[in-house]
Amino acid sequence: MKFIIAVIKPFKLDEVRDALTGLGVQGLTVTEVKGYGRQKGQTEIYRGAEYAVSFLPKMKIEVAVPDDLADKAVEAIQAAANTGKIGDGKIFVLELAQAVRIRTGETDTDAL
Amino acid sequence: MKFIIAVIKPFKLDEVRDALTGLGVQGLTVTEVKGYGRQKGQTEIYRGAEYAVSFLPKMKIEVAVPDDLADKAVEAIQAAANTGKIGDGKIFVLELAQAVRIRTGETDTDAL
Amino acid sequence: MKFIIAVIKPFKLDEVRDALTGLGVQGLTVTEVKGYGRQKGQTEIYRGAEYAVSFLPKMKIEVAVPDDLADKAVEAIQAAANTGKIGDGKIFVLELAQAVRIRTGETDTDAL
Amino acid sequence: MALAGMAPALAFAQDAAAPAAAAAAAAAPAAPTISGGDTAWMLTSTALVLMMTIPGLALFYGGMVRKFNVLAMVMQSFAITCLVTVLWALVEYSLAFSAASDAADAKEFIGGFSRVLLAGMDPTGTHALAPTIPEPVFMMYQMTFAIITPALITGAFADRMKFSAMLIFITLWSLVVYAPIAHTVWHPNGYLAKLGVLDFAGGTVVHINAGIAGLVACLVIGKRKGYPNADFSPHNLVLSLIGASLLWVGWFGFNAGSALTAGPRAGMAMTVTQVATAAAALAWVFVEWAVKGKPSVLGIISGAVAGLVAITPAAGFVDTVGAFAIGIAVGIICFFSATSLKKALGYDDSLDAFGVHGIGGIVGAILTGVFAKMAVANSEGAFAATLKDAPDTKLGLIEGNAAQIIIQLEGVAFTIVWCGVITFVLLKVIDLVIGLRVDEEVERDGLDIALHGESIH
Amino acid sequence: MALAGMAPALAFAQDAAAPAAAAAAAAAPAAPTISGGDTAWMLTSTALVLMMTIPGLALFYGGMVRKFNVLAMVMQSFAITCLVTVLWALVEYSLAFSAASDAADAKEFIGGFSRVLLAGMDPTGTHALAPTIPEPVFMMYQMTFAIITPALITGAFADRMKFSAMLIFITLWSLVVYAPIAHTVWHPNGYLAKLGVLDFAGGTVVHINAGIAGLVACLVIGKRKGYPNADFSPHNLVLSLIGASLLWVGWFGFNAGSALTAGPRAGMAMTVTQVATAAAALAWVFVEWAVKGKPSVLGIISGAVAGLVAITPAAGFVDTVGAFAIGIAVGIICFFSATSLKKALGYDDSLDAFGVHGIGGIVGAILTGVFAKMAVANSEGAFAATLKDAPDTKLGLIEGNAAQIIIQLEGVAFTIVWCGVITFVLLKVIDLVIGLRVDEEVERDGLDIALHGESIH
Amino acid sequence: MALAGMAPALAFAQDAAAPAAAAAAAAAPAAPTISGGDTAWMLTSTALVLMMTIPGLALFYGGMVRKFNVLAMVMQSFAITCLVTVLWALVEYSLAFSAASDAADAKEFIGGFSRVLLAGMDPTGTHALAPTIPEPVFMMYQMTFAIITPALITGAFADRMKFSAMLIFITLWSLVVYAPIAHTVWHPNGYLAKLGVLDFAGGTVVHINAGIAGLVACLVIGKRKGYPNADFSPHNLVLSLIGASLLWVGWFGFNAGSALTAGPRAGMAMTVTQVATAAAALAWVFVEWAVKGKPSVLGIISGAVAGLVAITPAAGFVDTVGAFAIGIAVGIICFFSATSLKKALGYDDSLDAFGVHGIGGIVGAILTGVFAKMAVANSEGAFAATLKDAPDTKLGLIEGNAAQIIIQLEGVAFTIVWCGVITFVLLKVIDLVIGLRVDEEVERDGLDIALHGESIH
Ligand SMILES: Nc1ncnc2c1ncn2[C@@H]1O[C@H](COP(=O)(O)OP(=O)(O)O)[C@@H](O)[C@H]1O
Ligand SMILES: Nc1ncnc2c1ncn2[C@@H]1O[C@H](COP(=O)(O)OP(=O)(O)O)[C@@H](O)[C@H]1O
Ligand SMILES: Nc1ncnc2c1ncn2[C@@H]1O[C@H](COP(=O)(O)OP(=O)(O)O)[C@@H](O)[C@H]1O
Repeated sequence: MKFIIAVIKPFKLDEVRDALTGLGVQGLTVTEVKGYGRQKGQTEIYRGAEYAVSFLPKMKIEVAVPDDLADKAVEAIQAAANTGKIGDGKIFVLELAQAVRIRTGETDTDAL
Repeated sequence: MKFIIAVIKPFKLDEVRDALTGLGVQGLTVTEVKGYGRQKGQTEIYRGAEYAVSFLPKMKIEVAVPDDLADKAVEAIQAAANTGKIGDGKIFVLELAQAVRIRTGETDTDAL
Repeated sequence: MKFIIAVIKPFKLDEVRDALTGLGVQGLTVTEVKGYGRQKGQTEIYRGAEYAVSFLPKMKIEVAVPDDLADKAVEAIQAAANTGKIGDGKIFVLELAQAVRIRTGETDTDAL
Repeated sequence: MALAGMAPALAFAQDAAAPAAAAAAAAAPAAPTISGGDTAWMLTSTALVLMMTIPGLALFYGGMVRKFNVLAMVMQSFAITCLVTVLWALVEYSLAFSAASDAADAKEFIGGFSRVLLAGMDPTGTHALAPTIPEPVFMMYQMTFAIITPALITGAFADRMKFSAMLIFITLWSLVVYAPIAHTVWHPNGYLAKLGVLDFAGGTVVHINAGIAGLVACLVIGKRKGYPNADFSPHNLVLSLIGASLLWVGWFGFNAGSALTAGPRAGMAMTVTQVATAAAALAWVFVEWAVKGKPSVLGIISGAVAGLVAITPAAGFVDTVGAFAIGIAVGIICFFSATSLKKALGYDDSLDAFGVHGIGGIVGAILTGVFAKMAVANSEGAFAATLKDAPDTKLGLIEGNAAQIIIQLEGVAFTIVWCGVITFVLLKVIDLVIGLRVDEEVERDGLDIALHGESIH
Repeated sequence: MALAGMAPALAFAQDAAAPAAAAAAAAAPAAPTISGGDTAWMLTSTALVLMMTIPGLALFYGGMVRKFNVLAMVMQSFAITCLVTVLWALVEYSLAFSAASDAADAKEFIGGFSRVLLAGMDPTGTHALAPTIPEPVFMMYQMTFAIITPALITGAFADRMKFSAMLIFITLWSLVVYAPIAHTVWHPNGYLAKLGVLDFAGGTVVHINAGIAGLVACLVIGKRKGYPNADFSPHNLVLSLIGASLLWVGWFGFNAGSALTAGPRAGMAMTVTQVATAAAALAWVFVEWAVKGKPSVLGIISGAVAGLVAITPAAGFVDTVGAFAIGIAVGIICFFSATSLKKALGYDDSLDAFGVHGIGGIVGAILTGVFAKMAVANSEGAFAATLKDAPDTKLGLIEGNAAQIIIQLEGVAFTIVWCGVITFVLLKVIDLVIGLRVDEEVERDGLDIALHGESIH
Repeated sequence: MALAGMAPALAFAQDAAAPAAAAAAAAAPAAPTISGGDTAWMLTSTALVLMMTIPGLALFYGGMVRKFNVLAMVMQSFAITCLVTVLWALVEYSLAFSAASDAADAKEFIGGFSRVLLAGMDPTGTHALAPTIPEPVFMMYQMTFAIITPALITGAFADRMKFSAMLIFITLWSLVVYAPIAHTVWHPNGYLAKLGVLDFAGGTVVHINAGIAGLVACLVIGKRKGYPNADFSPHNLVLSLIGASLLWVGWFGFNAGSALTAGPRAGMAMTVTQVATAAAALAWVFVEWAVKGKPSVLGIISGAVAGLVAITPAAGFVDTVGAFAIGIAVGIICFFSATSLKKALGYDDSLDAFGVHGIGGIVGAILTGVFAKMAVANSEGAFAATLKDAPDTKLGLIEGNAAQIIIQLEGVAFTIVWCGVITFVLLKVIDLVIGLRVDEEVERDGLDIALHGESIH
């Protein structure tokens, strides 16, 4: 199994979710994060104090998938989250050793 | 070492934490997340605009453990977080290559 | 490639970011988390109800780096986040199987 | 408000010699003496009505938008407060009210220039419409109405208008829509006043006016990107509840203050305001509970605002029974206008400026024609004095004067046309010249940072 | 409030012919003239007291609950405002105050039906208890007290009562607990009034009443799931601080407004209100600092509210020294009642409706009997007039009248029994019929979404 | 305020017999009768000015700090409200105002002890400075000024002062800085009053005073750790906007209330307050827009507060044109003082207590000397009466009295020196004895938990 972590632009969340469920993915977990990268934020100015906004709001999606779905999932996320503009984000794929569904105790691909 | 990621129902946090510390786990990290899965949320209605709440509040626990504790930790989490109702969440186990305690520079199992 | 997860004290964020960019790291992702560990929080008292604050505010940094940068990155984080006081946090290193830049579709080290 | 004592005088004067009566009314206060009690109440009312806009309306609206637009939303109410204050002192007050005691200046659709920069306003003098308080207090009180009206419009085009375009639009709108409508309704020689339209505290001038402008604005500027599919749920209804609460409390200044005195009529206006508001809030929330399954915070506060809107024209004319009837009616009607109607017609009146203020104002205007009663209207003031000579005058349908409903409808129609047409033209021109709408990307990522360089953490 | 001028008249009349004096007092205002100044202040006071409930109390309570219950919490104050407004206009005002000027209707425990739907309330007429303001203003002012009292109770059963059950409970409670208690205390022929109980602005009627009802309610409904081990820490004390601040500011309308005139007695009531509040807030926070190690925001605002509660019955009777004494005493006592006592006895009065309002009200009632002074009480109004004939009357213990403390205790005891018994019966019946409490799962996951379909983002 | 009718009397009396005129003015109200209208307005004004501090200022400041310091910030305003209330009733009122009607006690720099614990304050009596309202009302109104002034200072040392040190500092500062300055400016025999300084509502007493104290405090205590490089961006400007709005609304009580009557002068004071505030807000935000590229919420609300500050001394003296001039000037000047000046000089006046209140107060004091007009000043009251005998008196530069600017500068200089020196000494002594500043770690991790054991969730 693979554990996929995708950092995307917030307004793309629904599209990415739909793309993944389209592949048969049944669940995922989302976190509000701040991203630092090539994309530069605007400057916030408060009574003359200027703060370069270097951390931009992003959404992090974590989704565990069976190995055979991994490539399709990555592609689907990439396609759905893409705007072609800087700051679109990243997808990271990690090996997932084990998965458990808490409710039933099912493990591994049954648990996803 | 293993890096365990558990997504649970928020009100189960204290029980899970206690179960883990009962095993000798000394630390863990918690994040407020939103989960999408089989469990369906209620509908929010604002002046006629209805929004199906598809993302539900969950807690994500991240805990690094030595290999020998991993199975017990997974079991402990599963037992403590279980309500038998849909949406109880998942446990994911990843291989952890290296761990460092920032304060002392200790590494690996000493660092946990 | 490696996927580094560091849990640090919030006020150390800028220093750690600077240390990493000093190494040539181009991006990272930050999450507000709560940490449970050896460091104990103060007690909050509300009209006689006392709550031991066991979860303390921390920052979680996630950064993907090429293998050759991994050690330096860990060292840099450890040096920058260190105050020598309990609660300084941890660094966890995981194997990263794959990385994709959403905007361009570049993969692996090109994507970082 | 201004018409507290005047409108009815004109209402029944229809049967008689309208202009004469109006002139008499305007000339009436032979020896105006300033009353400490009345002045105290009107100073207080002015503070209360200002509080309705900042922070009241700012929060009511601010809580309903998404988190990254909340500063842009509250900014609009605050900026409009500043902008209209300046306009009012410069020229708008003069356009709306200057001519009240000046026959030569008494046109039907607009005042004159005798009060430009408040020149000639004697601190110890009075305005013919409020003979017991200093004119500066009357001017200030009226200013707070001129402030909240355009601020109400901003709910319709929330989340997508440029701040610069908004400032220009509001400036022009204040001068060519608000000032004339206020003049026609409240000035004794005004067109609608002479027609006999009953509008105690601004149902027409404030609410129908703002509601229609809002409808036109949201049609011209278009829907929010993603509407209605994306998630536009309110980010913090506690803010909206604070706002609605301050609107309610402040509305005592709006409606009871419109008596322009601290006496029986203010007391009755306060009473019916409270009753209609509560009835409308409960009506909305119970219908919602029945139809949608749950009573919501947004529902109950929306119902309360709808009640406040509908009782506004009626406040000095109806009794408790009328207040209940108006409240229940508007609560039910606005529930449907803000939910089903909007959905059915497909426009994006984002925070229901039209659905609540426009529709609620029209309901109130018509029902004022139904429930207006002499016993309430003549409880005090210039009107009462006039009525002494015409004790048999009938006011509303309930007293047998069916014609009043026609008059009320004429007032509504006039306002819809004047406001609708001019608002449309103004917006189209501004759109051509500088563009009304922010860039798509700005709208998507939030206006707070893009327009104002600030955000909520 | 109503009793401003009446209660003391009855207090000393004990030694003499109580009924006669009361009748005289009620009949006194031979030629009531409406005063613009008094009316202005009472219109303002009405707005201030309404602001105490919405948004004041809503925020004070809303900030103290967990984030997923904040909308349900503020919803209760808002809905009660609407509900009681309707009840009051329909029948509750009549039950509490209708008979004041009508001998035939003057019962000891309840009024009559002469003001049902506010019928017969002449806009220009007055009520015997407030001869210088229009009756609608008096009625509205009293309404705001009838609103805040049940809203105070909701703190006791926060986070676990069904919204429907709450609406039914408050409806019944208003009619069979609030209206009679208000009548017995403030109507000249009321049972407690005749006994000579001193209650200037509602220590008994509002605070002891709400506090006891809260205690009974939290006992009947049971503890919050997880109490006291789980984390119930307040999600946003900034909201609570806004709420406490608006309660404080609004309390000027509550206490100084209870003079029912804009004169010396209002000035003194405002003075002692401010002093007692500040003293209580500091007393609480310094004791907390000493005992718990830190001065907290929740501590200082709770102390302020305790001070406001305790000075309420005393406001028109005590001087600055009395205010200091009452404030310091209640600050210390309520600190212990809201912390140790609750813990010791183990009930879950979630937001301390009993611990602050019940205990604070009782402390205030008793200390009013200690510190009441003629020099303050007779500074103005009907009472002063009556007192001219009895200049040697002694009021509180401090003036040598120890018996007043017994009288005050009788008032407290009567309220505890009446309110306690009826509240218990009402709740048990509602529990049997529809159930008081939400499902366990709803309580655990938060009421906002489950009951109202909304959440804070 | 107090000097509403007095200061000008002294202003022109310079040319004549100052002491005599002052004595006459003080003795003038031969048969003071309490006015219901005036009392109603002053009761209301007192509530409004209290609302400025809690929750107004608490929120204005609270929204500007980082999230983990917000409770500590709002705690300061609330605690100061309690603390100064107690001090004022105990002795501070006596020190500031006791001697007004007592020749023997009439010193130039401080009052006496005749009102310690408010002894001798007859509920039905009056104070010489406010002959138409009960003395308790005058005392309460003045109290609210004594509360907000030290609360304003807290903005300068936000995020780093110990709560205990703050309480001690404010206690001493109130007694040895606020009370004397209030006395010198507002008591007829006060040093600055005799000099002829014009300060209608407290530009000197409140704003310059607080601003200078803030500047000294932030210099003594030092910069926030990390300033100016770390991110100190405001965590929630919606709170600040609510605060600014309530400051604005409450300021009607502050400025129009300073007429001490409900009449023409209050009306004019309200008018110019509104105009100057709006003009200053727009001036700030347009300059910001031009210079920084974006109009910000913090900008427009800061500009509004600057306008309110600057019009304060001028409110009873200037007309609409003067108000525009003052507003525009202060909006532009304070924009630079709060941005460039602070940056250039490098002190950390965290929330611009000096940059807005100090500078704004000085601008207002000077421009009062420019724009003060007889036509406004003599519209009502004791002053008007006095002026009847001196109809040719010239007030400001605009009327040809250039000397007034020098007098105004003397007032400014006196306040700077008195306040600056004593504030410095007080802080240095407290720092030596118990330390002013929290530990570095506390400052870094936030004051809320460390000082008060609470946090925002
Ligand atoms: N090396 C990295 N490790 C973890 N997260 C990263 C890394 N690089 C970028 N990110 C995340 O991806 C987001 C987008 O990256 P950015 O460089 O701005 O644009 P792009 O994805 O178009 O190259 C960043 O905001 C950050 O959250
Ligand atoms: N494939 C997945 N990858 C990551 N997180 C998941 C995945 N599936 C479910 N989750 C998380 O687990 C939570 C519970 O899943 P759900 O399907 O609702 O119920 P259950 O765990 O009982 O099967 C989800 O809300 C989501 O946060
Ligand atoms: N085993 C663990 N797994 C995941 N996170 C941990 C673990 N142990 C500690 N942490 C995180 O590291 C933080 C610091 O740990 P703590 O034990 O308080 O101090 P120290 O790092 O100095 O040993 C914790 O607050 C928690 O967020």
